This record gives sequence, C-alpha cells and structure tokens, in this order.
Amino acid sequence: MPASLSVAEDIVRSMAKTALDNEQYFCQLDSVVGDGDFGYSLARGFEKVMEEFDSIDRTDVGTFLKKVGIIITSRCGGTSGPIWGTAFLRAGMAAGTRSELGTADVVAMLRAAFEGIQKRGGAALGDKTLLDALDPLITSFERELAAAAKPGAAFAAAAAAAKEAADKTSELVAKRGRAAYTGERSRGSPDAGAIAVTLMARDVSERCTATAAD
Amino acid sequence: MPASLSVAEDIVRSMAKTALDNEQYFCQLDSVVGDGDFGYSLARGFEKVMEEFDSIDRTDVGTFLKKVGIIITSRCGGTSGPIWGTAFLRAGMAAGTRSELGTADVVAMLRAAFEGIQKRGGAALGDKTLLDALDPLITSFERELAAAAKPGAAFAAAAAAAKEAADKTSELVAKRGRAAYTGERSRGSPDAGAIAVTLMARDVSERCTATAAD
Amino acid sequence: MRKFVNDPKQFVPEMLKGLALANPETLTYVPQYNLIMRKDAPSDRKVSIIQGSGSGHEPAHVMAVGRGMLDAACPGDVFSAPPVDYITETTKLMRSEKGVLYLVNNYTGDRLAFEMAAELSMAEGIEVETLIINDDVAVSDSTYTVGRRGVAGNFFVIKAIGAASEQGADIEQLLAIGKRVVDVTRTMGIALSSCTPPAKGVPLFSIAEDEMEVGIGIHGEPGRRRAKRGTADEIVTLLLDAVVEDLPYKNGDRVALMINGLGGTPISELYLLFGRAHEQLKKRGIAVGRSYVGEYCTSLEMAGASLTLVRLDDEIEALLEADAEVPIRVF
Amino acid sequence: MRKFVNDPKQFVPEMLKGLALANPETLTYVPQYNLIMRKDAPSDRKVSIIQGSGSGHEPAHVMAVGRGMLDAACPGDVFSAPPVDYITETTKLMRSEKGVLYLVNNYTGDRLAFEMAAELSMAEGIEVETLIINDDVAVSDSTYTVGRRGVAGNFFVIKAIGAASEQGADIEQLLAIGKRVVDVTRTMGIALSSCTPPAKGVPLFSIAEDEMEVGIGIHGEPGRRRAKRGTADEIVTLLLDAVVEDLPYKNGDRVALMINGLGGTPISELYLLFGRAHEQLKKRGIAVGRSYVGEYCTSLEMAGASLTLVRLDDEIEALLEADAEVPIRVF
Ligand SMILES: Nc1ncnc2c1ncn2[C@@H]1O[C@H](COP(=O)(O)OP(=O)(O)O)[C@@H](O)[C@H]1O
Ligand SMILES: Nc1ncnc2c1ncn2[C@@H]1O[C@H](COP(=O)(O)OP(=O)(O)O)[C@@H](O)[C@H]1O
Ligand SMILES: [Mg+2]
Ligand SMILES: [Mg+2]
Ligand SMILES: [Mg+2]
Ligand SMILES: [Mg+2]
Repeated sequence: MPASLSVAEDIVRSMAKTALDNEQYFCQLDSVVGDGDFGYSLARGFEKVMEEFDSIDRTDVGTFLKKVGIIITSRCGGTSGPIWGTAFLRAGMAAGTRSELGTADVVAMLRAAFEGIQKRGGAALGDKTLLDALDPLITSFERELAAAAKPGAAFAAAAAAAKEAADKTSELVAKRGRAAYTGERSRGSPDAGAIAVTLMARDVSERCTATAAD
Repeated sequence: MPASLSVAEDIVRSMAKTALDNEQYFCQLDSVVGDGDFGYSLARGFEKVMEEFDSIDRTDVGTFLKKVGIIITSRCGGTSGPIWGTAFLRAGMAAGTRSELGTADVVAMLRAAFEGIQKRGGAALGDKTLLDALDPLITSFERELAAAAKPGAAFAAAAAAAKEAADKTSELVAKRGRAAYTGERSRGSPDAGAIAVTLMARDVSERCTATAAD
Repeated sequence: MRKFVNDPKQFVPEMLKGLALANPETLTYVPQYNLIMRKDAPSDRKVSIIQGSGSGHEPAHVMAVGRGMLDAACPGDVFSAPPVDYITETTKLMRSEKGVLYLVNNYTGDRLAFEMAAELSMAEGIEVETLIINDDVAVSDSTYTVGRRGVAGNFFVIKAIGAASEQGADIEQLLAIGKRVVDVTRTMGIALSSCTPPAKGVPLFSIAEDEMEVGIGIHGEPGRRRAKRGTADEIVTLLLDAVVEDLPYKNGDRVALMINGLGGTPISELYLLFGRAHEQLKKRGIAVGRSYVGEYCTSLEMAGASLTLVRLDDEIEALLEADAEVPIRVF
Repeated sequence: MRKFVNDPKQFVPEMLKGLALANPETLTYVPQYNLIMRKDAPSDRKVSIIQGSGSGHEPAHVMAVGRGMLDAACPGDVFSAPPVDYITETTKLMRSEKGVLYLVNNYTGDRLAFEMAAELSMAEGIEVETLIINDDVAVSDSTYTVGRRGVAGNFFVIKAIGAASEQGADIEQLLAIGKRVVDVTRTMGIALSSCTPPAKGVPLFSIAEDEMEVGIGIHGEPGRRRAKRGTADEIVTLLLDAVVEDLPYKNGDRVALMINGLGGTPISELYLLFGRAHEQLKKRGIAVGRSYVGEYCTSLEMAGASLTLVRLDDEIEALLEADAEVPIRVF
C-alpha cells in the first residue's frame, strides 16, 4: 500500500476515535449555546465510517477520502453532516488520482476542505464556527513547513495554533448554526466545532505523525 | 334570637374557620394516601357557607342546618360534598322545628348525621374514614352527659376522645374513598377526614362552649 | 409549579372559557354551573349523554363533548368530583324525552354526587340512568371494597354510547351497550413522575428519576408497587401481562389497542410503546384491529402512560368507527 | 430521564415503526431511510410534498403525513437535520411528473442538507423546489445572520400547501401559496422547563421552577431573555405584543390563533391561554376566525407553549378548512 494512503487511513481512524471518545463532551459544548446534538451527530457519522472502513474503495487517497465524505454526508445529521462531508469530499477532490502526496498537496487539500465548508455554510471567519480553528491550523502548518520544519513538528505547531484559536472563540458571538440564536449569550463558551477540530488535530499529531513521513 | 340558634351559628362559623385555616394541612394529609384535594374541597364548601351566611334562612335551627347542608352539597366537590352535606342535612332534619334544643337533642342530631354519612357512603367503622372519629366523639359525649358532666366539659372530653381515635386511624388500612387504592400503604398515616372532625371538635369546644349553655 | 395559570381557583373555569371560545359553533360554556354543552343539545330524538368527574384529565371529558360523543360535561375542580347541584343543573339543561344517561367513573366522590343528583333530577320527573365505568386492572375487587377505578377505557364507553345514541338507541339499549363495552375493556397505567394540581402548588407525591409507579391511578393514587424503571419493552410486557390476563384476552381475539399519555409524556414515546405492544400482542395471537395513540385521559402533566385493550366484535367496532366530532381533533 | 425508551439510538426508528403499525392502511415506514410515506403516494397528478427536520417535535412532522398534508416525511435524529441521502431517497420514492416540493424549516442543518439533496435529486432528473419556513419572531433578521427559525407556524404551511396540492395546483402555484402563508404567519414561544433528548440523557439547559425562557427555540435554544415566570395573563400579553407588532396584525384583521403546547404542558393550560389570547385579541380589534389548540410542534417533554397568528383571507381560509386526514387525529 502506498505510504500516503496508509497515513490517510491512520488520520481518518484517529479522527473517528476522537469523535467517538468525545461524543458526550462535544454534545455538552454544543448545548451551552447550541442544541446539544453536535457530538451525537459527529459520532454517528464517524461510527458509520469505521463500520464500512475495510470495504471503502482505496484506489487512491482521493477516492478514499471522497468515499469517507459520502458516508459522513449520508449518515451524519445536523449541520455537521453537510459541513464535514463537504470537507472530506473537497479534500479528496484536491488529492485527485495521485498515489503519493507531498506536504504541498496536503496543504492544498486542507485549503480545499476549508473553502468547501465556507461555500456550503456561508460562514465567514469570526462567525464562531469550526472555520475559526481550521484557518489558523492551515496557516500555521503552511508557515512552519515554509520555515523548513519537519511535517510532524509543523503539524504539532499547527494543532497548537488551532487550540489557541479555538479557545479564543469564547470571545466571539455566534453568527451561524443554532448557536446564533443565543446572540450575546453565546459569548463566554468556545465553539463546539472549533474544539472538535482542535482535539482531532492534537490526536492526529500525537498518534499519526510519528509513523508518517517525517 | 333563641339561644340554640346562636350556638348553632357559632358552631358552623367555627367549623368553617377550622376548614379554611387548615386547607393546606388537610390537603397534605389527603395526599399521603389519597389524592390531596380534601382540604380544598372542604374549604370551598365552607367558604360558600360563610359567603351566604347572613342570608341563610333562620326560621329554626333545623332549617338553618339543612340550608348549610345544601350549600355544602352544592359547592363542595369530591366525596366530601355528599358526605358533609348529608351530615348537616340529617342533623337539621333531626332538629326538626324545635326552637330550643337540649343536650339529648344534640346527641340525636349527631347520631343522625353519623347514620346519614354511613348510609350515603356505605362505610363501616374501621374503614378509616371520618366515621372513626365521629363515633367515639358521640359516644363519649353521651357518656359524659349521662355521668352528669356539664355540656361544655362533656364536649371537651368528646373532642379528646375523637382526637385519640383519629390518631389511631394511622393503624388502619383505608377501605373507602381514594385512599382505599393504597391498600397496605395507607397504614401509618391518619385519615384526613377523621383529623378534620377532631380539629373541628377541638375548636368548637374552645371557641363555642364557653358561651353556650353550661 | 411550571404552569400557565392565573388564580389557581379559577383554573377550571378559565380553561372551559377557552374551550368554548375555541369552538364557538359547537360548544356553549355555562359559567354558573361550570358546564360545557353541545350547542345543539338536548334533542328529544336522542338520549342525552352526560359525564362529570374531576378536572385535570383533559381531554377527558370536557373535550369529548360533541356530535357522536357527550352531550354535556360537568367537571369538578381538579381531581374532585363535581358538586351535586352542578350535575343537577346539567341534567335539567339536557332533559330529553328519551332520558338522560350518566357515565360515571367508579370513584366514591363521583358515585355519591351522581347518586344524589339522580335522586334530585328524578324528583323533577327526568328519567336518569347511570352506567359505572371501571376498567382499571391495577386494583382488584377482592382487596378494594370500593372496586376498580374508571380510567382511559372511559373513552371507548363514551364513543360507543355516543354513536349509538346518535343512531337513536333508547336508554336501555345504551345501558346494555355500555355494559358490553365495559365488560371487554381493561387498562393499566405506569407513572414516571408526579403532577401538581394548580391550587395545591406542590407535587402530589415524590418519585425518584429512575423509579416508576406501577398501576398508578389518574389522581396520583398509588398503584400496585413502586419499582426501578425498566426499558420501554419491559414496561410494555408488564402492562400487557396485567391487562391481557385479567379479562383474559385470548389467542384469536381482535382488539382495539390504546396507548394513552398521562400528560407529560411526548407522543413520540407513546408511538414507541404502541409499536412494541402491537408486536407483543401479535406474538400472543391477538390482532390489533383499531389503534389509538395519544392523550385521552391524563393526570395534568404527569409523565406516564396507560395501555387499554377492548375486545372487538362487529357491533362494538361499528360504533367505534362511527363518525364523531369533538374539540380534541387537531383540525 | 423519565422516559419510555429502549436503546436511545433507536428511539426514532422505534417511534416510526409504532406510527406505521398504528396506521396500517395509510402509512408505510421505510426503515432503510427512516422515512414515513403515504401508502398512496406519489401520484403524477399532484406535486409531492416532503418535509424533514430533526425529530422530537412530534406530531410535527412525521404525524402530519396523510391526505391533504404531507406525502412523506424524512426525520432526522432527535433535534438533528436528516442525513442527506435519506432526503435523496425520500425524493426518489416521491418522484412525480408534477415535481417535488420540500418544506424546510429555517435552520442551518436543514437548509444545507436539503440543498445537497436537491442538487443530487435534480441530477437524477427530478424537479425539486424548496420553500423555507421562518415564522418565529423571537429572533429577528437584523441581528441573526441565519434568519428566523421555523416553528409551529409550520403547520399552517403544510396544511395550506397540502390542500392546494390535493386540488392539483402546480409547483409554482404551491410555492406562491406557501410564501403567502409564511408572509402572514408569526409565532413566539415560552418555555417553563427544559427537555432531555433520549440519547443525551440530561436536560438541555437548566431553568429554575419560577423562571421562564421568553422566545425559546424548539430545540432548547435560548430565546430573547430569561425572566421570572408571570401569570398566564401576563404571558399572553407578552406573546401577543411580540407577535402582533411584528407583522403587524391590525384592527379589523381576521386571524387563525394557535396555542401550541411544547410537549409537557397539559391541554387544560393551553385552552386557558387560548381563552385569554382570544379576549385580548378582541380588545385589539382582531377577530379569531379559526382556532387551534393542542400540540403541533413540540420539544419532547418541554413545559411551555407558543402562540401563532395567521392573517386570514378567503384563499388561505379555504385551504385551512379543506379536509385532511393524518395520524394525529384522535380517532
Ligand atoms: N454555517 C456554518 N458553517 C460552518 N460551520 C458551521 C455552520 N453552522 C454551524 N457550524 C459548526 O457546526 C457546529 C454545530 O454542529 P451541529 O450541532 O451538528 O449543528 P446544528 O445543531 O446547528 O444543526 C458548530 O459548533 C459550528 O462549528
Ligand atoms: N365512603 C365514605 N364514607 C364516609 N367517608 C368517606 C368515604 N370515603 C372517604 N371518606 C372520607 O372522606 C375523606 C376524603 O375526602 P375527599 O378528599 O373529598 O374525597 P375523595 O378525594 O376521595 O373524593 C377521607 O379522608 C374519609 O374521611
Ligand atoms: Mg447542534
Ligand atoms: Mg381526596
Ligand atoms: Mg378527590
Ligand atoms: Mg442540531
């Protein structure tokens, strides 16, 4: 199996584990200002991904990720289904049919995911969504790589940047999703989606990058 | 106004006050084993009696009490409406058209009330109803009078006997009214109706007999 | 008290006022006697059907007034039988050449009040008959001298008698029909929470979040026992065992199955219970011919449900199927 | 958790199974895609009407499937928009020559899912149009970029469009009718308690016994403010002020008035609120032409209520009056 595909597999597996391990916690975060179903929706989506994991088409990384996106879209309800499904679909499309991917490809895939979410959900930075964690994650990853960091170290730094940004969403007023209805009251708690991105990045960093191409 | 009529008025007024003052307490007693409405029903009935008090026909004690019974029957819901209404109706019928009543008449009236309740509700002694307080009250009153006690003292003794009997209803299993559904669980708490009779007797004894014919 | 209420003592009248305002073409509210009646009742071509009992069980019975159901309802205060003269006045208003039939749930207060009202009405020359409803299997005659309680099965009696009275049946026929329905109707309920009468302000009893009261009465009277709450399936089994074995309903029977909410349980859960009960009945060889899911006889906002079975035959089924129109229809 | 439930993850499927078993002649449940459809749908003589959104709002919208209302419903999990492919499969099953109309309540999750499903369905050659419902005045467009929420007013849109589609209206006409109804419909709600999604097991938020959440959303989203609970009259005034002044409804208007229960409030209280709202509207010179009291769009077992007004004209009134038959009827 090409190295990139096995890394992609590890990353998806790690993200699924984070989603399933934190189901209650993510629900709790969503219920402070939203409707409390985020953790449940995300967990059901990734649960289905893991159920079908072995039979997913692995022609190449792109196909693999697109299939993951379709499973998530089909099984994960709420805003998260279309949002997370779109992210994987776009990342897969950006990967194309290449069998080995470089760090530049990974950055392009992340950017594609970001833009897909933005287009689907219409959120801007600062609207208190997962984009507010994802953007600094990508920017930091790119910057570290440009500064010649190894991929593993670069991603660890990116995860830390995402964490800092996710924590800062506490200061924002939610403008998207169900949390938007709480207006001023949404201030003071971080965005559930942003925290999920952060924890996934941290776990991916810890679990996967050791075995990856660094 | 004949002395007997003013005593009857005082007694009804006192009973109404006891019912209204103890509305919550009687509800609470009824809710331990019954459905918790006894105090409310009784209070609404006596409230209406007090509202119409001044315009009640006072041709004689009998007419006065019958009218009180009709008001209670008409306004007081639950089991208590028919039960307490019947008691006053029967007492009034026993008083007949006499304008002055002796202690023997009063005993006869109480017995008539007792029998009316028994006929209406079909309860026997020991079924854990107000009859279990009313019977010793009447018996004790009669016995004390026979032993040449003054009416006031006799009634005070009767009230004490009623209290003792009402407390003892804790040991009984309810066989009548809503409390009957609790079966064995009804043991351990006294019957709400019996306690009401007791408190009314105590209050009548304290408030009225001083001014009465003793 | 998590309630929409003004003066708690005016709770019932204010509800009745709203009910009449919402049904201006079909219902009249008579404030003096706290009664709700069909605008087009009474009629000398039909027996007038009256039910009264404590309030707090809505839609029973004030929202069951209408064509093919009750002609009038005289509710008491929350959980209290109506006062005698309200019943008597309702009877007078519903006076019909064909007579007046009282449908009385078997509680001491209700029986005594309707008995006194019947005596008074008959003294005025009105023909009055009374049918007692007692479908609750939670309490059994042998131990409880007051007999079984009338609970959600009440609906089927009203529906069948309402339909037959609409078709012109006389009072003896209605009594016979009512008795036939009562004879084949059995109910048992489970409570998961207590409820708070508005004028009382505190819950009738307390029950832990993981407990259930098995065989609950509709006024918060305790039932058979307190137990740890089971799964929905376990609860359905428990209710079916009690209900099926009481009549008993047998392999080959065709029944109406009702899952009735006690007020605070959402209809989603009621349908879930219905589905499982339907499946379990099938396993016992009992076919569900008619389905009833929703709130028919409640205890204010109590969380809980009851299960009712009615053994169907052609006559009963035709009466249950007959057209009717009461406020509790959603549109 | 005072609930009747087996495996919390199977809560919605088990409810749907019960719903179909209770309505064997009219409804089919398709477990693979968690959908409920009319047995006699689709028909090429009518546009197919579909609604989907989170569960937990029953009877909305799975119990609104039937003649004159929805042709199919594809619910999500409790309080979660349905997954995209369930919507797509529902659309395929409901394919009609006259097209398919989605009625979508204005929530991000629902909008995104239906948007993706519409794209996928159109790629298969199915004509799909979407109508957005947003009747909740608690949140206003200026401050909330996601726009107003769709709540109990939903019922009127389904009812009017369902009736018109039954009469053969084409998809453009239905969109126009739907927009007209949405334009004259406004709602606001009040919660007196929270609710507990079965898979979550704990209440969504906490609220003291003497508090109310003014302008509550139907998923427990906070509303305008938290306040001390008022009397029923005060609450009616507060709701009417917000709703009436939003459109605004004016002296001389004729309206439909709906008091919708949020799940845990007994119907007695809803009628009480209705009566007071009716009286207050009269004082404002607004006549109640049609009355709706009961549960239409709930939040599981939440105690609370919402008030909806619809300004009536002859066309809307005729559509609301038209015959319909859905499971939520009591018999
Ligand atoms: N329009 C949007 N664009 C991008 N992300 C969004 C948008 N709306 C919400 N989110 C993200 O989704 C999370 C909530 O997801 P979820 O609970 O599934 O949605 P909901 O309950 O609102 O349908 C939020 O914490 C936020 O990060
Ligand atoms: N059959 C009966 N005969 C006499 N008294 C009775 C009977 N049933 C109940 N009671 C008395 O009435 C009291 C309850 O009254 P109430 O609460 O008004 O009745 P319920 O709620 O059962 O209709 C009991 O405490 C008991 O003393
Ligand atoms: Mg959410
Ligand atoms: Mg009582
Ligand atoms: Mg009572
Ligand atoms: Mg959601």
